[in-house]
Amino acid sequence: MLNVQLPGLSLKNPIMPASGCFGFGKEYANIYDVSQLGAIMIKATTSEPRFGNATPRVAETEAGMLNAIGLQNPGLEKVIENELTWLEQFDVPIIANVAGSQIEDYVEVTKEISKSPNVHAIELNISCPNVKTGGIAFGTVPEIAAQLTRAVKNVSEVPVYVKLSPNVTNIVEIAKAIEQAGADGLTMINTLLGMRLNLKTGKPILSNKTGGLSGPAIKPVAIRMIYEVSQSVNIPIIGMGGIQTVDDVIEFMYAGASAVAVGTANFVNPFICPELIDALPERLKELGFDHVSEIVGRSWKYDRKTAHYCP
Amino acid sequence: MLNVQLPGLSLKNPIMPASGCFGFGKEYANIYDVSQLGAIMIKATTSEPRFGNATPRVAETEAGMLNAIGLQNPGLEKVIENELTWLEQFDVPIIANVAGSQIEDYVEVTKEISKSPNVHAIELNISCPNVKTGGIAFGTVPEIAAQLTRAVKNVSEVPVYVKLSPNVTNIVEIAKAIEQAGADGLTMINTLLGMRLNLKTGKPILSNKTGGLSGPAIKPVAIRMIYEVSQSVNIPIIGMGGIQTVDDVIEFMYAGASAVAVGTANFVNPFICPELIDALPERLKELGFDHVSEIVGRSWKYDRKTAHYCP
Amino acid sequence: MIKKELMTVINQLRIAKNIFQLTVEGELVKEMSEPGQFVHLKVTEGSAPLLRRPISISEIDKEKNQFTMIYRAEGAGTQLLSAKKPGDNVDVLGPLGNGFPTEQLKAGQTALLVGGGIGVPPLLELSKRLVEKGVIVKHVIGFETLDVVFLEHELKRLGKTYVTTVDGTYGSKGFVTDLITNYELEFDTTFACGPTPMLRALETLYSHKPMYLSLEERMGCGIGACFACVCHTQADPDGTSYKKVCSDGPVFLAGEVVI
Amino acid sequence: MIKKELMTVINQLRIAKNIFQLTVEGELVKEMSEPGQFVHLKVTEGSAPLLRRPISISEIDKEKNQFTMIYRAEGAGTQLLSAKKPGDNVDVLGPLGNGFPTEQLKAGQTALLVGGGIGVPPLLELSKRLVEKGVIVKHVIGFETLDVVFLEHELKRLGKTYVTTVDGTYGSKGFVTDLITNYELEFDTTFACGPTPMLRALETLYSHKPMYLSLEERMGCGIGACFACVCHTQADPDGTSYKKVCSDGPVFLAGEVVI
Ligand SMILES: Cc1cc2nc3c(=O)[nH]c(=O)nc-3n(C[C@H](O)[C@H](O)[C@H](O)COP(=O)(O)OP(=O)(O)OC[C@H]3O[C@@H](n4cnc5c(N)ncnc54)[C@H](O)[C@@H]3O)c2cc1C
Ligand SMILES: Cc1cc2nc3c(=O)[nH]c(=O)nc-3n(C[C@H](O)[C@H](O)[C@H](O)COP(=O)(O)OP(=O)(O)OC[C@H]3O[C@@H](n4cnc5c(N)ncnc54)[C@H](O)[C@@H]3O)c2cc1C
Ligand SMILES: Cc1cc2nc3c(=O)[nH]c(=O)nc-3n(C[C@H](O)[C@H](O)[C@H](O)COP(=O)(O)O)c2cc1C
Ligand SMILES: Cc1cc2nc3c(=O)[nH]c(=O)nc-3n(C[C@H](O)[C@H](O)[C@H](O)COP(=O)(O)O)c2cc1C
Ligand code: FES
Ligand code: FES
Repeated sequence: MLNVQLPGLSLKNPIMPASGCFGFGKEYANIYDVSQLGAIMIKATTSEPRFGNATPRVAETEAGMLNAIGLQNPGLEKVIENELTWLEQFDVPIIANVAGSQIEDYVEVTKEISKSPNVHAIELNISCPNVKTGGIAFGTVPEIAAQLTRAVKNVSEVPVYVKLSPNVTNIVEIAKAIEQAGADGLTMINTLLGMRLNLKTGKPILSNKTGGLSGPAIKPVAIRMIYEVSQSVNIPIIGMGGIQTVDDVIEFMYAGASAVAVGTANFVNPFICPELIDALPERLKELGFDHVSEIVGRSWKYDRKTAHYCP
Repeated sequence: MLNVQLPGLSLKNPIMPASGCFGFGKEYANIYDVSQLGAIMIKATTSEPRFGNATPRVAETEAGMLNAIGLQNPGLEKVIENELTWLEQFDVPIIANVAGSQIEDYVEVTKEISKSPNVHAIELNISCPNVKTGGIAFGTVPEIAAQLTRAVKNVSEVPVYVKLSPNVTNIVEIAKAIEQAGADGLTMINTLLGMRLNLKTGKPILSNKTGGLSGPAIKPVAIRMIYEVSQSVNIPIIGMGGIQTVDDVIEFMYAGASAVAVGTANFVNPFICPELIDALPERLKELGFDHVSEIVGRSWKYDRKTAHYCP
Repeated sequence: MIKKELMTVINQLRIAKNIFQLTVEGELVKEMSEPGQFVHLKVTEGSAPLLRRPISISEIDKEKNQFTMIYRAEGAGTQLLSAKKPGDNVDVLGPLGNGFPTEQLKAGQTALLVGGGIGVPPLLELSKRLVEKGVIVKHVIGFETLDVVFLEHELKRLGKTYVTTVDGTYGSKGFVTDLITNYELEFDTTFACGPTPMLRALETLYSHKPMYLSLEERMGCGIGACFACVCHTQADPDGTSYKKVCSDGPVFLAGEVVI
Repeated sequence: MIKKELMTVINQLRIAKNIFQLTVEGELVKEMSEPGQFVHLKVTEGSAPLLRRPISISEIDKEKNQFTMIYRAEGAGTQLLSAKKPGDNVDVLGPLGNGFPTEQLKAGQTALLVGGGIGVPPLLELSKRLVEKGVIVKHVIGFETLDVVFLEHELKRLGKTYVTTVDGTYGSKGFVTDLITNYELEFDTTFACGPTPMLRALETLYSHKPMYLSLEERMGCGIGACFACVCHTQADPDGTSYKKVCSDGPVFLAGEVVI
């Protein structure tokens, strides 16, 4: 009752860890069997290795956290050689999160990484607000987002999902431009730009000053955006932003997400993904559903429950 | 050590209730002396009376709440006759929050309400996301925000503060346009657009579907925006968004606010404003300050504590 | 006068499935007057959950400075509340709103008290006050099912008490209105608290006699400042006149507001 | 193996100003090996506060399945932790990271254990292990002021113990490094935990002999997945090679990473 079919992705269930909150899976593979997961969204990969920002890189906020990791990663080559190869031992599709400072970077990374046998989809991180050079603009200007999408689609061997930034006036406009440019799906939302100051020094706690806000605090914004976008595009959405409980999973899918990703909650409870996968069938039954696909977009699609169907 | 001078406003202290979270003051005047407050931001006033949206109008979220009141108010005439006149008994400046669906509405309301003797400033609510007709656009397009500001400045008898919406890609651009158009100050932030769904029905909890997210959850976004805007404009900012404690007050002022407003926290603790006013001097002393003005913009203004000064 | 006080838990009892009876003590009790008023509770110090929860006053003991609430532990707030033990604190704001008026009823007259589910609790204090005045009380209380029936015995001590359950597992099967109609109950004034459909049905059937209804609405402030809880007046159902459930209510005369 | 367990509070004691000693019991203790590892604590069920708090393991009692932590109650999380009473639960993730290696030291050799403030606790278990092996231990522990001195007596039982306070209200006045220099302490290996400036000073002065430093950094996951807690390696101080404090550390050989 949990399987989900999306472009390039045959998911056992709609639950996966979000990019940057699961590394390349090693740490979690030490504590549970990651083959249970619907998929794994790996940490952003750039063409060259990056160290990222100076520490402190995280700060807690009310019901949320700020991060400014700065896209630390070992670079395309090592990700393919060490991380993706190592992940092949698990029966789980990988969604490769791709980042860069210019279109060519994205194209280069996508071209290579999409050849890896276990990479079943690309997730274009056009929204990461942490890197000073570039990054932020791609996700905020519809034409540029579309241009990037087209360029990446041209070289990708697998379907391309584009990850939307919530820090925009009109999320629907950007989503539509990306759809038109040929994206196979959307993932949303990335973090909200935020800041926290140290009471004693007066200075920002993060050495990068601003950071991305994630966690339960941003859930209402994510739900609103998915609700709006899912009604305006015909490509599927993987939803994220503050998911902690099985009820949150259901709320995201009601809003219009076809699957969901769990980010910050992995830090609070490293076993959260398998726990949600375990809990979902019973909760769906309680609410009167036979298959998770029945609930997608329920907030706007159906006036009443649809007739049951088994895929 | 708490007095603050702002255009039109001679504040005993930098603490005031935020618009829409204090009605027109009557309910709070029943439980404490509202003359203690730095100022009062009254509920949005429109030219005609409005009933607002159907209930439910509020929903709780993690560390926040959504509201879609829909600008309910008795209309310009009654606000002046009943509410403002009644408030004259208190020694506290009033900041009149003005809303509308078209520029003429704002002009009409400002023209009349700014004549009230205790209205010392206007706060243009160009950001309320709750009213389907108009409202939202003013705050998201720099040119329109500027146009509105100019029109209102032309007729206002008192300084005009413009309240910024956080639901924009580039808050600095809008702030600058508004400054250029002659605004005397800014207030920020209004609520983030959000949504929550009912698990059982699948439908949005708010009858208006979307609502404005307020409370501690949005504080990091507010701090970031005030930090950015205060460095780019030369007019003062009244900061708001999730303030609950005296440390929050200080954080907002470090970020660049010259005074602060408290919204949602009034519902959690109706005595919050006087409690913050009481607690502020001691906390400032603990942190090594002699006057609240020393901390404004400390996050970016000073590398070290400035020399003491008494105004 | 509305006060805010950290009151002390004296007793907490589970009296039915997920239904808890909580007694707290403090000075705030001195401010309580009418039955049917409510309090607004903050169950934790932090912001999880952020908002207060409105709960009716079920019994007042002025001598001991104590009052009692009965509530269903359902969401985050009420579940945390149900974990409070004697000696723990609860942050209480109250008393709030206007309760049931009892002045017009004279000794010997009959009051019909109708409660549905979690709307039953405020009827207990009301019933006591009426009985003190010599008013004859009849109670009709309805529940979903046997597991969640409560206050029957307490009310029985005060007057005739009929219980209905929707599924017929206890008392008469059906809704409270079915019972009132079937038994042809006689009365001078009705007081009711419960789910909106129940109140609507009562209003339609019996509002030719004086009837007071206690309403529920999602609340922000609870004191009349935020306009979260307004309803239209029946005099101007599509216009801009309104009443606030928290400060004008929660008890309204039937016909006053649109429910 | 990293486990997550709701452990039971056995004892909580205030041992100095705002300093608490907390003993908990559970199966997770079976997984604990080296001194110097830490646990990641969730102090409430809800999201206030949201993140776990890293706290060092101070003592391990394998027989009783108990371990002890010592922490300063300062912010929201540690303050809530300090309110826990025997019988309450704490959500513990651990054991995490790599602790102090004790293999290279032989009986008769001397270990210098240096702790600053809230860095002192992990030295206790370390000292016990070393003493068990026949290693001679010397402790130098530094604090801000008299009010916050702790663990002196416990450490004294294991070996010579010197206390410094910054303001001179107890023990020698000054920093731990002042004391080591002034007393010309001799040792084969140093183990240290405390504020970064202290670790830096130690590294500068004494890293010609083997030295192990336990670092602190703001953490997200605590298990090596989020890249919150990285530091540069000294071999490549401006490059892209890195170590994670949570999973590669918190204990590093002096010279390994940039502190
Ligand atoms: C005047 C008044 C008196 C009440 N008296 C009682 C009583 O005596 N006993 C009792 O069990 N319940 C009573 N209720 C209902 C009670 O307030 C809700 O059941 C409670 O707020 C739900 O909180 P939660 O933490 O369980 O749910 P959550 O789902 O966590 O609540 C989320 C938010 O929605 C609000 N909410 C949810 N359900 C309701 C509701 N039915 N009415 C109003 N707000 C709601 C909560 O207050 C909170 O802000 C009363 C409500 C009102 C308005
Ligand atoms: C490996 C390791 C071991 C530690 N061992 C101990 C110990 O044994 N005893 C002890 O008292 N303290 C220890 N600390 C420091 C302790 O983690 C912080 O004091 C604590 O997290 C602060 O939480 P709070 O709720 O008081 O503060 P808050 O201000 O509410 O914390 C907000 C956020 O900042 C983080 N944070 C704040 N200060 C620190 C800090 N100094 N180091 C890391 N994160 C911080 C918190 O974890 C939280 O995420 C250790 C830190 C690390 C990294
Ligand atoms: C520490 C951290 C690192 C992140 N790194 C990335 C990243 O590399 N690429 C990316 O697209 N999103 C990244 N994100 C964003 C998350 O994938 C996710 O979109 C966001 O955190 C919202 O989900 P959450 O509230 O469940 O965490 C990161 C988030 C966090 C907290
Ligand atoms: C119930 C409610 C009603 C509000 N009404 C108004 C309003 O009429 N005009 C306005 O400019 N802002 C209004 N706001 C926004 C607040 O003034 C404030 O900007 C926002 O809530 C953020 O502050 P907070 O987090 O402290 O609540 C309202 C907020 C709430 C919660
Ligand atoms: S709850 Fe705020 S006005 Fe009624
Ligand atoms: S805290 Fe996440 S990698 Fe160290």
